[in-house]
Amino acid sequence: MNNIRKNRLKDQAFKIWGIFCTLLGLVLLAVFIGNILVDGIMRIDWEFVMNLPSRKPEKAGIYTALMGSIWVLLLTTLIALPVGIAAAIYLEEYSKKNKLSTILEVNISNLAGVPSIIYGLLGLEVFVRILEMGASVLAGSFTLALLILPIVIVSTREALKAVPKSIRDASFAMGASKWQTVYHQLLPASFGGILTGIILALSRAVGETAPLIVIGALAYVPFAPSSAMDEFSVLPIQIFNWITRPQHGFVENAAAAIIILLLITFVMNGIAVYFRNKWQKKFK
Amino acid sequence: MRKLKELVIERSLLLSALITIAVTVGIVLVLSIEAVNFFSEVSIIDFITDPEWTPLFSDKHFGILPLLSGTLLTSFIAIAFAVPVGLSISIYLSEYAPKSFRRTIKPLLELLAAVPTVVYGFFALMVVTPFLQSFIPGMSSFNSLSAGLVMGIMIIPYISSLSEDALHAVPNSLREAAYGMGSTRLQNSFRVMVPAASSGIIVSIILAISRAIGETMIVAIAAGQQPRLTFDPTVPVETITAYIVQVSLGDVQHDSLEYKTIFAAGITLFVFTFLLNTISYRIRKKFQEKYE
Amino acid sequence: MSKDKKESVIESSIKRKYKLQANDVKVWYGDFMAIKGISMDIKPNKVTAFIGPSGCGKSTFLRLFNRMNDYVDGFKMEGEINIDGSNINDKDINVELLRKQVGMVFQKPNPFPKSIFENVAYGLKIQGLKDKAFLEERVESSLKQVALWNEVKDDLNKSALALSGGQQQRLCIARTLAVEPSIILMDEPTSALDPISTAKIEELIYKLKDKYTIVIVTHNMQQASRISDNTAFFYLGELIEYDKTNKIFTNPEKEQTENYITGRFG
Amino acid sequence: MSKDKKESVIESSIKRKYKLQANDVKVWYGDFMAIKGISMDIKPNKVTAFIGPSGCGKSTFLRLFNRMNDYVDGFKMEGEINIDGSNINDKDINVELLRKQVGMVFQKPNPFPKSIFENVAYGLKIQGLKDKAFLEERVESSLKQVALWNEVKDDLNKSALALSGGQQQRLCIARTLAVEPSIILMDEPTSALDPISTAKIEELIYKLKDKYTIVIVTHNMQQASRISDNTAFFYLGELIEYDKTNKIFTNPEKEQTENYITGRFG
Amino acid sequence: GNNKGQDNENGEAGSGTISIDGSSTVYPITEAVAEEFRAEQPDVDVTIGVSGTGGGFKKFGRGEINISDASRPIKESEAAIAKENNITYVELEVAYDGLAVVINPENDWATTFTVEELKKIWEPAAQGKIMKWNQINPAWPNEEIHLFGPGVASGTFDYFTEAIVGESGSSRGDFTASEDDNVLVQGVSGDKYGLGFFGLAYFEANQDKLALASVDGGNGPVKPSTETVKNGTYAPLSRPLYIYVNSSSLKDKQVIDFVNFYLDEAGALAKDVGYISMTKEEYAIQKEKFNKFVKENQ
Ligand SMILES: Nc1ncnc2c1ncn2[C@@H]1O[C@H](COP(=O)(O)OP(=O)(O)OP(=O)(O)O)[C@@H](O)[C@H]1O
Ligand SMILES: Nc1ncnc2c1ncn2[C@@H]1O[C@H](COP(=O)(O)OP(=O)(O)OP(=O)(O)O)[C@@H](O)[C@H]1O
Ligand SMILES: [Mg+2]
Ligand SMILES: [Mg+2]
Ligand SMILES: O=P([O-])([O-])[O-]
Repeated sequence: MNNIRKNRLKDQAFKIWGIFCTLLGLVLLAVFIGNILVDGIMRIDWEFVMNLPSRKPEKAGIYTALMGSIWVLLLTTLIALPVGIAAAIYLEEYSKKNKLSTILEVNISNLAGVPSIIYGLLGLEVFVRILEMGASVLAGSFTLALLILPIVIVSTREALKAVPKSIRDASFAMGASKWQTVYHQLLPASFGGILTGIILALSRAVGETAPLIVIGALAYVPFAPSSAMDEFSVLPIQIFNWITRPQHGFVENAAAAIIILLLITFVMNGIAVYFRNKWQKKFK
Repeated sequence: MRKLKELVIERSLLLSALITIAVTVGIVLVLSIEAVNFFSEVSIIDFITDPEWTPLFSDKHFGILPLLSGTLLTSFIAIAFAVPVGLSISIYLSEYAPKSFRRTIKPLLELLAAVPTVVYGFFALMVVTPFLQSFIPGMSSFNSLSAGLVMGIMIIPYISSLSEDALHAVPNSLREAAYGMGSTRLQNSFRVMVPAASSGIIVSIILAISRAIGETMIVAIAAGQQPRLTFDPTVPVETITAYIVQVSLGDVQHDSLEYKTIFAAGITLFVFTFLLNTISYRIRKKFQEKYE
Repeated sequence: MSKDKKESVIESSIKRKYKLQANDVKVWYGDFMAIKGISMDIKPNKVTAFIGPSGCGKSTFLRLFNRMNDYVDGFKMEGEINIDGSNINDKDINVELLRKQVGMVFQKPNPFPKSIFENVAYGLKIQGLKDKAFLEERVESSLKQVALWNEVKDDLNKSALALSGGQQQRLCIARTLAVEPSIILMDEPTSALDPISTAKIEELIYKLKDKYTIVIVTHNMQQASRISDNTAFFYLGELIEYDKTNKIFTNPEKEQTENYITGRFG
Repeated sequence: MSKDKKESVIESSIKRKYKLQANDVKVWYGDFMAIKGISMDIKPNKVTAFIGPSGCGKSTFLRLFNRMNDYVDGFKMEGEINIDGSNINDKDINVELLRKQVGMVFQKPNPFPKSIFENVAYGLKIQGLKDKAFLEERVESSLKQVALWNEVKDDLNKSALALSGGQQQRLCIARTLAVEPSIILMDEPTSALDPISTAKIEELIYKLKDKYTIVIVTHNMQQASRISDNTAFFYLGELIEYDKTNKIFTNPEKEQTENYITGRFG
Repeated sequence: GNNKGQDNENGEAGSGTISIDGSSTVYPITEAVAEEFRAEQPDVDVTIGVSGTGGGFKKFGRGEINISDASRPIKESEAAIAKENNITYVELEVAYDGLAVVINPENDWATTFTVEELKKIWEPAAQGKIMKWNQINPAWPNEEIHLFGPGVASGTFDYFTEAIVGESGSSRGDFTASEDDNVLVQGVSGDKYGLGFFGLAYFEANQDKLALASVDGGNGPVKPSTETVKNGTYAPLSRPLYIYVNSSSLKDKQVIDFVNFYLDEAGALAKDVGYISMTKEEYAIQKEKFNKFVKENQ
């Protein structure tokens, strides 16, 4: 009897501890966001978004970095998307279980775990130096595209996997070829899941700093890129740059830019979660 | 005609998949060619045993140990914080919390991993360090403790989410068996669920370790940039990744010694994460077979 | 009356007479009504079979008797479930204790991924019993009851997962017997098994009913007619007919029952 | 003989006589042998039922006739499957065309997540047919054959997922009929359905056998006895008995068959 | 720089790009000039990197940039590389800077350093040995000393080691070395036992968090200030700052415009961002030097 009582008590204690841990993460996040809001929210206005970098913190803005981020995101998407989705379709729908598919699988799972800075080194050597792109938007986009490629592949595969086998059966049984099945049934049915994965991958790309520093993105770029070969800066690099300025005004600027970067990341994540929930319901 | 079209499509899909191999080959080639150049100038023994790392100064030493110790120290702190918290969260969410709570809390927690790391660096330097300094006198303003803790916050969701997935994947029949025998939820969790999901949990921890080791901006901003062989969490250290960033911020001229050192450091980092990834892949494969 | 006392009274009364009773029970999963008001008395030391087409609520209803639905999301119930006159949904009831008294065997054999010994000893260990000799003795007697002892006695440390499906299911029954319940609920215990294992388990059920009250869900009507004393036919969340097994299979009152047992659907 | 010609010959000959034949067929999934050498002739314009306990290989065997196992990992087969004398595993055979001739209906209704119209027109569209009037006419006639037309004609653009289970299954049959196959394979087509839907589909099958050769897997023995002309009993990858349905259910040759149909296991 | 647009016919406002890299010390001045220049010629895209003086000269020597910021004169080895690549250039002084030795405001013991003491701290032999304050001066506390200084690519580092240790680039390696001056500010301001050095301008921006140490170069302790740097009494840690312009850039009119603008405005702007401006006459001399260089190369 006593034992059962004790077990119940332990059970309750762990429950409370579990709630505490769960909230701890969230509270820390909240404290942190609160802190940044206090530092930076007053700094955000239209001018801050539209101004060029400046030596005077109160005149400085994020326009070029923001445009740089948008350029990089677009190009990264253009590069990573077709390759990633095609590779995922191959692995999930075409490849038979053999040596090659095992190698591909191990390889992708490994790539997903390679630290981002290593991709920076790869980009520096291959895109910046060998292919002579310089520290351009294009070199940065290629680097980030390789970085998110495994994420795109893995999430697209998950999305394809989630399409019930019965849909494939039905399509094949109707005399559809493999590609017809993929094109007419699987891609539309997994669209939500693929989209979710891609948005998550991009929300990772938008916050990446280290690989772009390694390939040599610049500190002072007072113009928005107008071509893929232009030099550029991105939001996280602008933030990093401001954090490392001595004047207090720049810390405020960094906080303000962080708010905007977080907003972008969180909105992307929110959209992704929304799509995921909506899409998951479809097969339940 | 139709067959040809199908073949062309299949081949181009295959080609896309092969690009991933090219990426790996690229990484390995790039790192090893530069590293081989490096090791033709510096003996590998020195690299592994020399306790000092001063490749940029006139008195040059090329011992990776200080960078490695910095990397391991910050990662250890992060893991020591994130594992108990993350595991508790995963058990709570999968075995205790109502489904609806789980559904909302999981994506919220995952936001912790979505915050750009440069932002975490800012947090560590501007908020956590001053806070810690208020009760650890003599703590340096760059230190591995605050960088490690903040990194720990960042990797909590890797552990909580993936372990939760693993617990969730344990067939419900085991859960029912345990409850049917009169287990409390705690007994069910620790005697049945955690052992049954152990491989998935281990994988999540390995992934978190690998993240911590490869993490760059937090340590570059908050842990300092001073390579030293120490396990004192209150003084500045430098990690492998921070070193690469530090050098990259300057000009990295091709063929210069700086250029080669970042690749030598890079390959060390790569080898570590590669080993971890391979182990986790193996475990994951085994684990998948178990429930199929 | 103190909690401890009340619990022990229930425990002993369950041991004494063990009678199950449902009073106008309704169950919802979210908005979906799975049980639409069922009342039913189940006799002690008898085998009672629940039959009915897939999704009619047999499992849901069965699981009410050891409150296994408690952790199911969206689960809501109305009405009363009594075991020997005590409402088991009463606040004072200790669920873990209840489940010790009301054992359960599932459709798919679900041994823990542990050794055979650990599986059978699990229920005792989580009650805090540690005496090795006692545990060994109880494991042996339980395995003997399900006629598994001779097959596994040399290798009690082998993983339970290495056993065949039929052996696993008998192990799961042994595991339940080890904590000495008075009632055993079985949810399609043979549907995943081969004919030989099925026969063994049917035999075992027959033997056990001397000491236990057994309720069994089955989709195999011949099985129901072979092993049960009483049969209840469920359809769309309602109890359509409940009577002596013989009567149900030879001369059912309701047309739905007849349609079902003659295989006109399901 | 050119490829195209050969295909069209097969197509027309299938249309003419459509007889299915298996010669000493063996199937492996990896190392596991799922079909252990089965030979069997299936008569045209008849309903043939496959019965047997879970996992005995009914589905595996059924799916050989439209090569649906082709994409299954580790699948390997030996022996011959002929449709009206032509080996369908021949290199020259166009699998897509074969599947157009040999339609299939699955256990769980599996409409595409598209509109009702798109579901029925799918098979025609992927053959490159685009003529709207033709498509509409074919969709209507197919839906009429399965007696679904009146229920859905006002709302052909509604998602197929919004239909009830029974309606979905009839839609899946209509979808199959739209491409005018000569053989229809059905894998437990009613096991997920309610009695009324089941009755409707049984009726439909009865009607269809004038024009089609039908092979149906079922776990409901009463169903087999109601609708089939011939019945095959499978057990552990072997064909134990194959005969007139009447004979199988009243006077089986083999003990295993008798054990199974009297419910001694399964 | 690559010419993006056509040069403007009437020569009023040009377009194109100007790429600048180099010293982080000079960066604030160049940044200020670039910012003001934008008001004059908004279509000219100016990019400025901060690779440090050494890094800048490397790129400069390869002809990758138009202008190199420098906090020390070009080294012979660097000049040789430029020559190899057929690059001729002109050196222009743009402002003065003092090298500040900074300590934590709570440090009340070491407010003055002699050059010998600084040498004892920073020379290569100190590595791993001089780890505590009282090893430098027994009167100082028995606590670990935490050192912060600019990275090896920086002119500041070269200049400091040259002036203090006696050989450019020669120092101990076990200190927090960063191209990023704010790392140094953060480091010393958050650490009671910290010591660091960097450009005076960075101190001015952080006066509230740091304290300035006096340096005794033989004539008594002197604190760096506008006065002491300008008149040279803050020795040996005062220095001029430079920009270098290469000849091939002169075909781009916007570069010429930019440099002229630089020399016109540097006086005011340098002061604005915390540096010590030169006299009008000195700027006039630099301008003349530049115009001569332009003529010679056209
Ligand atoms: N956890 C749940 N959440 C929502 N609905 C549920 C849940 N469990 C069961 N149901 C629904 O309640 C109804 C009754 O389910 P139950 O499992 O009791 O049926 P059953 O008679 O045991 O069927 P079977 O013979 O297939 O085991 C079904 O319609 C089922 O879909
Ligand atoms: N894709 C597969 N890979 C490996 N084994 C398989 C696969 N599909 C079926 N099997 C195995 O082959 C055997 C025959 O399976 P099959 O699905 O044909 O049985 P069935 O008679 O249709 O059973 P059920 O009545 O449950 O549908 C089973 O033992 C099954 O586990
Ligand atoms: Mg059930
Ligand atoms: Mg089947
Ligand atoms: O950045 P520096 O001025 O020190 O070269």
